[in-house]
This record gives sequence, structure tokens and C-alpha cells, in this order.
Amino acid sequence: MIEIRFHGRGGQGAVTAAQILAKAAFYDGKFCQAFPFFGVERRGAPVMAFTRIDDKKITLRCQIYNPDYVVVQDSSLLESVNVVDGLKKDGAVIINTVKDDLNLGFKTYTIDATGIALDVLGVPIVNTAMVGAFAGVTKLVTIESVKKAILETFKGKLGEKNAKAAEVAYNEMLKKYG
Amino acid sequence: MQFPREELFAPGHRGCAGCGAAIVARLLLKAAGKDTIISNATGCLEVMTTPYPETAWRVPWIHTAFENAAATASGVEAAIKALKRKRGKYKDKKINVIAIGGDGGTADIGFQSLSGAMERGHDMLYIMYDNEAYMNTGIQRSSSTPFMAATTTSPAGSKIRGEDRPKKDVAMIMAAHGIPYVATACISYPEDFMRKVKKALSIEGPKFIQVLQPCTTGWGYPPEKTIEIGRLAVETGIFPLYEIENGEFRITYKPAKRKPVKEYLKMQKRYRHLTDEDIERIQKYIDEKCKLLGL
Amino acid sequence: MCEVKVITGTSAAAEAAKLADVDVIAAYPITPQTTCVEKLAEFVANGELDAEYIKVESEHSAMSACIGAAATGARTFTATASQGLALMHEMLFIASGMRLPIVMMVANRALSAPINIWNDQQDSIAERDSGWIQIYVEDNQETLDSIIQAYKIAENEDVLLPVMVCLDGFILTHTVEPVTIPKAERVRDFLGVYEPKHAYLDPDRPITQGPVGVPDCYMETRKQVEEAMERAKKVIKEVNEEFSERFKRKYGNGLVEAYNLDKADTVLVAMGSVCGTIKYVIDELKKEGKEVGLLRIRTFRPFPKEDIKEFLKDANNIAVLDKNISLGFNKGALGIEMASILKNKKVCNYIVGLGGRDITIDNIKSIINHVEKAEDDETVWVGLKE
Amino acid sequence: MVTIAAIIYEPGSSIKNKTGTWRTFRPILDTNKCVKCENCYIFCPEGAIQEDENGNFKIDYDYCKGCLICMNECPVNAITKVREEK
Repeated sequence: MIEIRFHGRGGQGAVTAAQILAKAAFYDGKFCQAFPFFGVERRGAPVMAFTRIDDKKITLRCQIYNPDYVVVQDSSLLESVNVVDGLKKDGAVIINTVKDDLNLGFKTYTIDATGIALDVLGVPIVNTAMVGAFAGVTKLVTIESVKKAILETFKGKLGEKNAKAAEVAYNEMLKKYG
Repeated sequence: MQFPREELFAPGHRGCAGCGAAIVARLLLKAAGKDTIISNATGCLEVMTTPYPETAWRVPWIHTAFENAAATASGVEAAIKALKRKRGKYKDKKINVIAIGGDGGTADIGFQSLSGAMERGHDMLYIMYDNEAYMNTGIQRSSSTPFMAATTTSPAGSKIRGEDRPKKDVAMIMAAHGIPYVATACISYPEDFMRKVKKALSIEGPKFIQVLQPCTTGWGYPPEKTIEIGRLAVETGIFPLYEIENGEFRITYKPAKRKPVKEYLKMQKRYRHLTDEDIERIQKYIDEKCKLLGL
Repeated sequence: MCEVKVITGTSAAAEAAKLADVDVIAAYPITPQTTCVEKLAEFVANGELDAEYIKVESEHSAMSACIGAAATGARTFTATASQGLALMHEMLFIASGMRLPIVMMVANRALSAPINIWNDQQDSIAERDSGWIQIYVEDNQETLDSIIQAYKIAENEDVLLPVMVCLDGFILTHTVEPVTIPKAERVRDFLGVYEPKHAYLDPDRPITQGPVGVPDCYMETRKQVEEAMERAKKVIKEVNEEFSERFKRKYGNGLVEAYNLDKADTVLVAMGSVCGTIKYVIDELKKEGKEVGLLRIRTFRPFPKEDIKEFLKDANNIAVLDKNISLGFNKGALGIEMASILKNKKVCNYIVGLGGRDITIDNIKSIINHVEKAEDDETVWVGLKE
Repeated sequence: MVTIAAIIYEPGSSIKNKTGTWRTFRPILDTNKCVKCENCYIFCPEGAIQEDENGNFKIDYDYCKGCLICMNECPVNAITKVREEK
């Protein structure tokens, strides 16, 4: 079972990202589960969301304490949140940043998702790009399934743009990390 | 023949001799006819008409609790709509959904449920049978108890002279909901009450009628005076009869010359503690109110 | 072909109500139920569901309106949680006393004070004596399936009682996972059309519903509800069977679900989503060569006494988990009832997960360790902070 | 046997309950004086005053509780009262 934790800010769609990832895994024929951190955070506050992916039915219902991956939607979160808390020793961080030399003590993959979002969507909403980046780094889900999940989540033009953002991020990660 | 003869409210109920609530029910059903469903709040009327296995009702009738006759009726109305549309039930019949509650079940504990039902626009008529106190539990004050009336929880003592607050104006509050029809009525004017019920039922949407109903036990007068006292409440201007149709206010009965309130108050035990000064105070209060209404 | 969607528990509940083709919905929003009633409003607004949706001003009126609608012969649905369920308290007894087959989703949530929007099961447990059938589900699929089953159970002539389907707030209501959604025709075929014979408000057959239950008849009406509860046990099992034949999914025998009981001397007894975590731990321990069992109580009302006794006849260490507490008795409701029917066994009670406290894998393991070493019946509050 | 949910299936079954045994005074209606104004008919809380086959109003003493509203509201004094002696 693979466990993923998303960090974002309220209103940035971290929960939606976790759900899109779960759906993508499901379209790839896997079992999945996604849930928000059950809090009372309003817009702007740091939030978390979680995804579980497995080859068999997932019955586990507790929260995720030792994720395999951490996805950070906003590098400014590093100031207030210990994003690598509980991350498995061989786990990895996928983070939205323009920097290339972040040392978080774990294997770290960086991407300028904000740049991609501004380019493709015209707004700095990075959640779909980050799912694409996750797919590019981990290959745990196919980009086709990610796009399908995005198109199902957002209707019409918005869906197409978001699918595009995911694809751009996916390709960039492939290029960058092979 | 002045009045319809069909009796949809059967004799044998357990109301007091001279019960005004029974007269409300009887007149209401005569006006509404048999294609009517009643949602009855807990209270005198419900208790006296349905001790198992006896019912005085010859129309479908439901009681669930005290504070929710309007919400229950909302469900009935919605169900009729859905069943008509989805399953062809009730054919083309127009069914009157009528909720009925006492002043406590309407103005106090049922107020939120009533406001919700009226605001949501259900096609229903709400009847508040107003006897100005909680009679079922033994004459405790409600927000509809008039100024200075003595009840068991607003007794006339040496310091406080009965109810210390004026009667809550529920009909006007209902009018503020912007519903298409609001009226006041009194059982002593049966043609007027029945005409209002019929008119209300001919209008689609939420309707509200507050009907004054003297109570021999709670007000303290001999049972034969039920109608006479109701008439005096209207003739003195204490309980004006009006209707508000689509926002337009109209007095439906104007006494040629208003009688002094003393005539009304003197007949009832709940007012026997009043001094001439007290009566004067009430007269002034009523005069002012009547002036506002153009009585 | 059925469709599989990755959806939340509340969406699964809304899909179920749609599949049951309910006639009247009356609901008031409350966390964590809201997404269910929002979804239903969407279905009605889009014409996907032909129902009257009454946007009531309180939960008390939600249940009152459902009662009015059910008494008129409509299939009704509502959903609530926590304080909302508590506000309905009075009307719950009236719904069952009037024998109306209302189905309600309860998104289990703690009761105030202090105010807490997170999961435990105190809200529905507090209504255990209300005459409602209570089904506690483990996942989102079971939420959907149980709501469909609930109509079949509630409307059965031998039952005629309302049913609440309880799912853990957030843990299920806000978690997405794959849910198979059956075809509407097949559900329609399974449920049939609701044609009430006892309760209907129709001017052509004027009856009086909800009269004064004088001392001469009241006790009999109570006994009738108790007898209907007893008959419901059989009906719930049959409905579970028939459902599994048609839809290929099954929940134990309908009343309880046994997991790895055969070789286990130590058995955990629990309700709701925590059973999934327990199953995970049982599988892990099995790999280590240790056998632990789970008896999941699916229906807390009617309480499956006979099945529990039978399934637990060989178990010696019984650990009962409760997401509720009977204050003043220091046990949870399930713990109290289990102890009352398993008189000669060691039954320890574990108070867990109150107000959203996470129930971890380590918590479950510590419970197993504790019950195996305990000398006598004990109550332990698990995961308390210093 | 108590019906399910104590539902009462017989409309108006309260007629089995003869409330006429509660009276202190018995109203007597003089049909010769009656002007058929219908006051007594419409104000009776029991509906105990109905027309007979000849079109005359008649008091049904099985249900009349003796409240005497009818007497009070009769404009021509066609209704009088007598002490009930049983």
C-alpha cells in the first residue's frame, strides 16, 4: 500500500488533488481511498489531504502517519509546517518551488507548478499540475488516468485546461528526472 | 338553508360543555368539506377528539406532536404533490391540507415550525384556535394571553396584576411573511369565519386564520355564554375581525359603535381582579389599537 | 452494467436515495451530513430525481415533515448528525410509534459540549431506545447498499419501522473510495413500489393517525414495536440474502459479520468503520502467526443477541470497542449489552475514538494485548492524553 | 386487539360515546316558536341539534351536554331549560 500526503492552503484544492489521484489510481485498476485532514481550517490556512493506493481493497481507516510521499503545493508552507513529518526514510517529497537546491533531508523533486498553472490556466491554482508532477515522478498512476480523473472532476473547458496543466507538469518531471 | 348540513366532526367527543374549540372544528369542516386532511397539534382539540379507539374526525387526520402541526402538514402537502405527479394518486382531486393548533402550539412552541411552513410557500391553511392560554394543561399563560388576564402562571397577586405583557399579534406577524391570505375570525360570527376558510382554500399557497374561541373553563364564565362573550370581544374592539388579501388590509366587521371593554371583562373570572383604574387602562390601550385599524 | 464511481460516503447515501426513487426529502444541513443533502438537492434540481424537497427550518421539522409525508404514503428520506439528531429526538419516537418506514442517513458525530464536529457514535447510540432500526456500516459501498436495503426492511409488513443507516462522520462521509452503483431498474425491481396498507391520509378512506394512546392501549403499542423489532431480525437477514443474490454483495448475515473467528480465542467486537482498521490489523497479525477475530455488529437495533452468543461461544478474550460512553457507568452501550448477554465470559470494554480521536493500528494492537492479559472485565479509555 | 400504531380506521367512531349523561340542565326546544334561524344548529359544539324528517330542529339528548348555548343564542326564546332528573 502506498500512502501520500498533500500539503496546501485552504482553497488551493489539496483535497481535490488527493481525490483526483485516488480516481486516477482507480482508473488504472487499483484500489484507492482519499480523505481530507478533518479540521476546521478556513481559506489560506495550511491544510492536508491524503490518498491511499493499493492492489487490494483498502480497509484501513486511521489517518496516515508515515506517508511514502509528500506533495507540497506551496513552498511557503515550509516556514510553518514540518512537511516531512513522519515521512518514511526512503520516502520522497514533491514540491512546488522555483528553487532547485532545497534540502529537506529526503529525496526531493521540485517543479515550478505555479509557473505552469499561470501559463496554462491563467491562475495560480496548482493542484492538478502537482498530481501530474506526482505521476511523472512516481509512475504510480498513468497520465492518461490522471487526465481522465481531472476531466471528470472539472467539467468542460476548465477540465481541459487542468488536464493540460497536469500533462505539462508530468512531461516536465519526465524530462527533469527521467 | 343557511349552513351546510354535512357533519364531518362527530358528536361524542370529550370537550367541555360549551367548548369553543369544538365549534371551531365543526365550522371549519363544514366550510372545508370532506376532501380535507387535518394536521392537529397537541392540545385540547387533539386530546378531546381522539382518545383511542374513538375519533370525532370523519376526515383524514394526523397528530404527531405539539410544536409541529405546520411541519407535519408540510410533509403531507409535499407527499400529495409527489404522489399525484409520480403515481397518479388522488386523481384530479383538490385536497385541502389544514393544520390546526391552539395559541400555545402556534404562537409559542410551534412558532418556528409555522414560520418555516409559511415562508416555504406550501399550499396549506393554518388555523390558530385562540383561547388565549394553555387550556389542555390547566390554564397557563401563553404569548397570546391578553394584558392583565389571570392564568395559573400569570396569577393576580398583590404585586403583579395578572399577565404583564400585551397579547402577541400573530396574525400581523404572519402577514409580514408576505403570504397571500391572513385573517382573523371569531366563532361567534360563523358566516364570516366560514367565508374566510372558503376564501383561503380557494387561494393557492400558505394561508393563516386566527380564530378567537372563548373557553368556558379557562376564562371563567357559564358555558352558555361562549358565543355571547366572543361577540363582545369583537363588539368592544378587543378582537377585531379583518382579512389581509395579497397585502391589502380590510376590516370585515365594523361595530356600529364600539361597546365599552368593561362589558366584556366583567363577564369573566380571569379579569375579576381588575379595578376601575385597570379597566380604564385596558380601554385606553384598546382605543389606541382600534384607532390604528380604523375601528 | 453497473457503474463504479470514486465517491464519498455522503454521495453514496444520496445515490442510494435516488435509486430508491424517494418521493419526499425533508432535510436541514449539518456537518458532516451536508454533502448528502446538497447532492440530493442537485439531483432534484437537475431532474435526475423526481421528489419533493422540503427545505425545512430545523431537524425537528425535517423529521416532522417526513412523518407527515410517510403517513400520507410517500417514500421519504432525510439525513442528519449529532445535534440535529438530538433535536429530532422527540420525533424519532413518534416516527417509530406511528410505524412509518422512514429511512435516514446519520453521519455519526460527537455531541456537544464542548462542540465537536468530528466522529464518534454517541449521537445515534443516544437514540437506541427510540424504536428505530440502526445499521452501522463499515464503508461507502455498504452505505449505499444499506440504504437500499433499509427501504426493503422498513417497508416490510412484518416490520414497518423506521431505519437509520449510521456512517462515521468524515471517516466515511468525507472519504472517497470506489463504490459500485447499481442500475436504477434493478433497484426498483428489488424494492418494488411502496403501497402502505396501514397508514395513509386519503379523503376516500378517512383514518385517524396519532390519537391519544390511553393507558388501555399504550402498552400494547409498545409491545407491538418490540415484536416488530424481533421480526426485523429475520427480515434483515432475508433482505441481506436477497440483496447478495441480486447484487453480489453481502454483509455477514445481515445482523453481524464474522471475520477470522474460527481459530481465534481473542475476538474484538465493534461497529462501523473502525472494523476496517481491525481487519487490517488481524491480517497483519495473521502473517505473524497470531489469530485474532472480529465480530462486527451491523445492527445495534434490533440487537442480535442470539447470533452474538453463537459466534462467540468459543472465544475467551472479548474486547468490545465503543465510540460512545454511558456517563456514570464507565462503559459504552455495546460494552454494557455484550456483558449482559455473555455472563460467563471475560468482556473488556474499550472506549475509543471519542470526538474524532484517531483509532490507530497501535491502539488496536494495545487493545488485543490488554484483553489477553486482563484478569477480569475492565474498562479502558484508549488513547487518552496525560 | 389494539390496531397498529393505534390507528383508528372508523371515522367518527366517537358517536359510541354518549356524552348526554353529563347534563345538569336539559334544553327543551319548542318547534312552534322556532323561526329556523339556525343559530342553535350552528353554535352547538356537539352538533347535537339536527333537522328531523319534517324539517324541524331537534335536540339529540344522547350527545347534548347541556351547555345551553342554544338557549342563550335563540333570538325568539324557543329554547328553555329544565333540571335534569335521573
